[in-house]
Amino acid sequence: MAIRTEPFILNMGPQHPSTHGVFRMKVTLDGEVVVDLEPVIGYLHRGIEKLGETRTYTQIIPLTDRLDYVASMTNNFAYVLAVEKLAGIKIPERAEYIRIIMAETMRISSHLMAVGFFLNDLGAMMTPVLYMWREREKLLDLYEMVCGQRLTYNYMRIGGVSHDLPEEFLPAMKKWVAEMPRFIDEYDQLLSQNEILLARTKGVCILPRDTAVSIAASGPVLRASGVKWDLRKADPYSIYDRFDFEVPVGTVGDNYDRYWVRMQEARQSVRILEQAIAQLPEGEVCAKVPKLLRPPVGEAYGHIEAPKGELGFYLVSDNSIAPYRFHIRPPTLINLTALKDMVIGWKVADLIITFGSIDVCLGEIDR
Amino acid sequence: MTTALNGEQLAEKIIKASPDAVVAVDKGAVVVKSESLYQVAEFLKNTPELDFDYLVNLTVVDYMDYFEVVYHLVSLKHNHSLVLKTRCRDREKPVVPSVVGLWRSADFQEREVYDLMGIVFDGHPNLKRLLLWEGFVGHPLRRDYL
Amino acid sequence: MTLLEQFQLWLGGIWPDWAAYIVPGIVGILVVLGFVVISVIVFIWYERRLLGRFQIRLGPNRLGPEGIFQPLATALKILLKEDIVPAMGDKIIHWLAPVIVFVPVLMVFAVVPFGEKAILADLNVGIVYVVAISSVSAVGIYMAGWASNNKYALIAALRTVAQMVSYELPVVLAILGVVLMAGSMSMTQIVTAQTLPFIIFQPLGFVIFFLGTVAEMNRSPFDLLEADSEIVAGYHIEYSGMKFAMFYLGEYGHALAYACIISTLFLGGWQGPFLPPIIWLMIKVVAVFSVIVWMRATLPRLRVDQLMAFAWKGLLPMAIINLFIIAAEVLLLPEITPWIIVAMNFVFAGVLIVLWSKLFTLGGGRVEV
Amino acid sequence: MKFERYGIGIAKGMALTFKHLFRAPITVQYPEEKLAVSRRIRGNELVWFLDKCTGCATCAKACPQGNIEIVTHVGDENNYVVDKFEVDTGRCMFCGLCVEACPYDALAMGRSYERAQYRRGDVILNKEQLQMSDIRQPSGYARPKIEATLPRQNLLVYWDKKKGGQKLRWLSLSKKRGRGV
Repeated sequence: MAIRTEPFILNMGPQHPSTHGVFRMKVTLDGEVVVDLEPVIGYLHRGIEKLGETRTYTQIIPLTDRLDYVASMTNNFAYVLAVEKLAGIKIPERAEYIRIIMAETMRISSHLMAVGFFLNDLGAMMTPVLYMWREREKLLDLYEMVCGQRLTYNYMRIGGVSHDLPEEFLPAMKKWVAEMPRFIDEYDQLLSQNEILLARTKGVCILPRDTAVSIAASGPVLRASGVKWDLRKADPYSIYDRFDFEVPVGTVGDNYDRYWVRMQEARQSVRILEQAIAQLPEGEVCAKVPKLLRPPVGEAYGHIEAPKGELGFYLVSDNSIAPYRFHIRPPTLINLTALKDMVIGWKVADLIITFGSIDVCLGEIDR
Repeated sequence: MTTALNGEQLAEKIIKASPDAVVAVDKGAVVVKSESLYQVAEFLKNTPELDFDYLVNLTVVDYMDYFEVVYHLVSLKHNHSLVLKTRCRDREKPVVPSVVGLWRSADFQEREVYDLMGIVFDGHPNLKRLLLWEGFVGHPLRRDYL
Repeated sequence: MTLLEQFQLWLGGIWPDWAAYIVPGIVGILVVLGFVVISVIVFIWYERRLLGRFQIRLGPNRLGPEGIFQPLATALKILLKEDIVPAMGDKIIHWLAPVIVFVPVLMVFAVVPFGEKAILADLNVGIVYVVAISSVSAVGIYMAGWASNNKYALIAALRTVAQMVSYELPVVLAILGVVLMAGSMSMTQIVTAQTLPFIIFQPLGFVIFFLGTVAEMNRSPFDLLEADSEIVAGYHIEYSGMKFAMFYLGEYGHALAYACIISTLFLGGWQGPFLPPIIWLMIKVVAVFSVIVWMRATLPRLRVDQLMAFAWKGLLPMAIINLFIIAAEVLLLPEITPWIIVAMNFVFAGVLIVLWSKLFTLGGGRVEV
Repeated sequence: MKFERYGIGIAKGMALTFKHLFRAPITVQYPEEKLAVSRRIRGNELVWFLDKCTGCATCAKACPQGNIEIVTHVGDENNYVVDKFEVDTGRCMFCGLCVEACPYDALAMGRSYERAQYRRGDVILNKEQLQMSDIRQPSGYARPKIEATLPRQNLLVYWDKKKGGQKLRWLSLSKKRGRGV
């Protein structure tokens, strides 16, 4: 005799320890198995796109800090790239290199946090998080030294960066870059072969290649599914064409691949950093840009490979001091489309870790 | 390097496939009629030498007398990109065909546009407000919303 | 004759019989209760400090010397909290559940030998009593999950029942190996039988018993029913105040009780040179507890189907084979030097672990819905 | 999923956590031990120099939030006299754009970070409160002259090598511990 069962709806979030912010999932469960899922977002909606229409181009930069607050330097970077594309500004060499250094350290720190909290979702009670946070904390110290803040940097400016590096920055950064591979090895020792982690993540919640492309997933989520698409290689913005690095690509697109791609990307970022620090030239750090920038009428879409995926800014100018339209292409909102596809048929526990493996940041999703 | 396809050359191809679809053309973008948007999008996606399989970005600009829906398309295989646009002049009930059937990434983005700009995407499977709550009056990203 | 019985006998000479029977019993219970509560407080502090050190931070160090009074402050805070019962919950069961979780934990300590004669009740079926009593708390946890009228709690409750039932079997089978070797079920006699600790005789039995008990006391990596990242806090999500304190006490009491049982069965209990027996037992208990904390600091959690598979496909067959091996050794080689048996059992353990690593698979994959 | 490695991966991980037992903790006991913050820190509350300010209101225009309220009148020597200079720190996001914008170095970011208030009204600062005092020191953000005079930042990168790094003590703090709360 078949046992009659009834699915029930579980409201996960907005207050839930593993939703990485205020995210809500209406999950239909059959026992422990996820039958249906509906993401509900918007709890952190601050209307940044609307706010941007009333601010000057420079005043928007602090707003972009509040998008993906785990990696705000890359948000600044993407935004100023879009404005420079719109206004046709050429920036000094040294500023380019400083931007690369900041973007790549930001990528490492974001990936460390992503992997750490992914492990936290797996149930490894804070330990990987704290080990990874130690390295991230060292970076935050360096950011604080450069721009005075640890979270919302507001460092990039249209035409360069706001300040030159202090003299004690480079020795400290060199030491950090020299130490980092050893710490990544340690994380590998702690995690990559752990049988429980393998059992929990290998072959779990697969995102097939076709689906990944169709939902326009980007960043590690796309690359874990086997698509070699990294904007740093595919569309080298800034000066990424000068560096020698590889794009790690996963094979099946399961949770383990998403974890693995992030760790490998951190290694590649260390490689880029070594080159960038060695090549860093002297000179100006900011081009001469009028204080109230009035870009010519037109539109520009500037995009970079942010740690979480392709972060784009679409700006429309009407030759006034504020953008006519300021649109953000948040990578994780679009990656989130994949969540439902991945988790149907898996257990609640897999749902949590898959959500962690997408590495969302609600500040960016809700804007 | 992603090559941005020239809109004028591409427009000729589109006209061959579906005549009188193209409204305006410039160097970077092709503007098509909203009625024939779906056919054009299908053509762009399924033609092997174009193969736009990756819808990066979907957004709307409110130019007061018309809305301009902007699609940023990329082909992962050929590594080229295109900006496809369509316009719709009705402010009360602007309707644009949905492209969720072609690119599923349009799912959340169209919902967001519907939420903030009030553009109805015809054929979207689940067109609800995304960021704002149900029962919110108005569409705040329109230029005339105060 | 235990200390308690000697006390009763001595009191019987002065007081009437019934008083001489009851009063020492109450004194004994109070001593054990005090021991449990104080050790639980110390253990909470110890776990937090040790976890802090594993995670390169300090842990609580403010209240009192090295933060030893932090658990007291926590307990005080918990006791002062408002007691909330869910409006749609089952109020009687909700009230009863913490008691049912906590009481069996206390009852386990009745048969834990703290010294040669320091045992509350030296039952001749002591270990069976432990197994029987300790599984009662599963009922309490299930009641808590049911009465809370909360879906997270319900999931946790169902997970608990499955987990407890599954892990009871390998644990009991591992205990049987010890009983066979000791030739008795009484806890004191099991201890006195260990001229060499049974962990050396039965490495595989120890591993099975240890993992099984870790699963029964719901500690990482088997802490599925609390799983704060999945089902928030599981069965005690709707509890606060005194009732929550009971669960908390019960949980750590459970850990303490099982640490005592592991020390008694496999590590030689109170036996040891130079130091008094109670100190030896505590050293062993702390060592076992440290390993549990160490595992908690390192390992991610298993999924529910993997947890089940690990019990039924991994531990249970190994426990059965282990039991047969021990039985054969006890039956066929009673007079042999112990070191030969030790060597044989290590080889068997190695072979079995390698074999099972190759053979069994952990859990299923996607379910079609 | 099989346990193909016989639990060696788990053992390796546990060895790593065990190794960390002998590493010095990286936390500091905050109220008692304080690290030197960055010389460019954008700390709480602005510092305003009355004598340098010309009342041009560039800072007010640069502020993305519109937090700075400045009212002036024309004085005797055809200069602006500042009547009112008010900053709503509660809405300030400490982006530092006002400080960067000031052409006369009359405004600086603060160095303090312990300036929480109990009432919302208390975070609105007026002309007198904004001036430099013992508890309100300027930081070197966009002010290289001030930056050169400030002490160096403690960096976690140099944690257990140079002076100031935490030593491993099994029983954590012993002498440095404060009384706690």
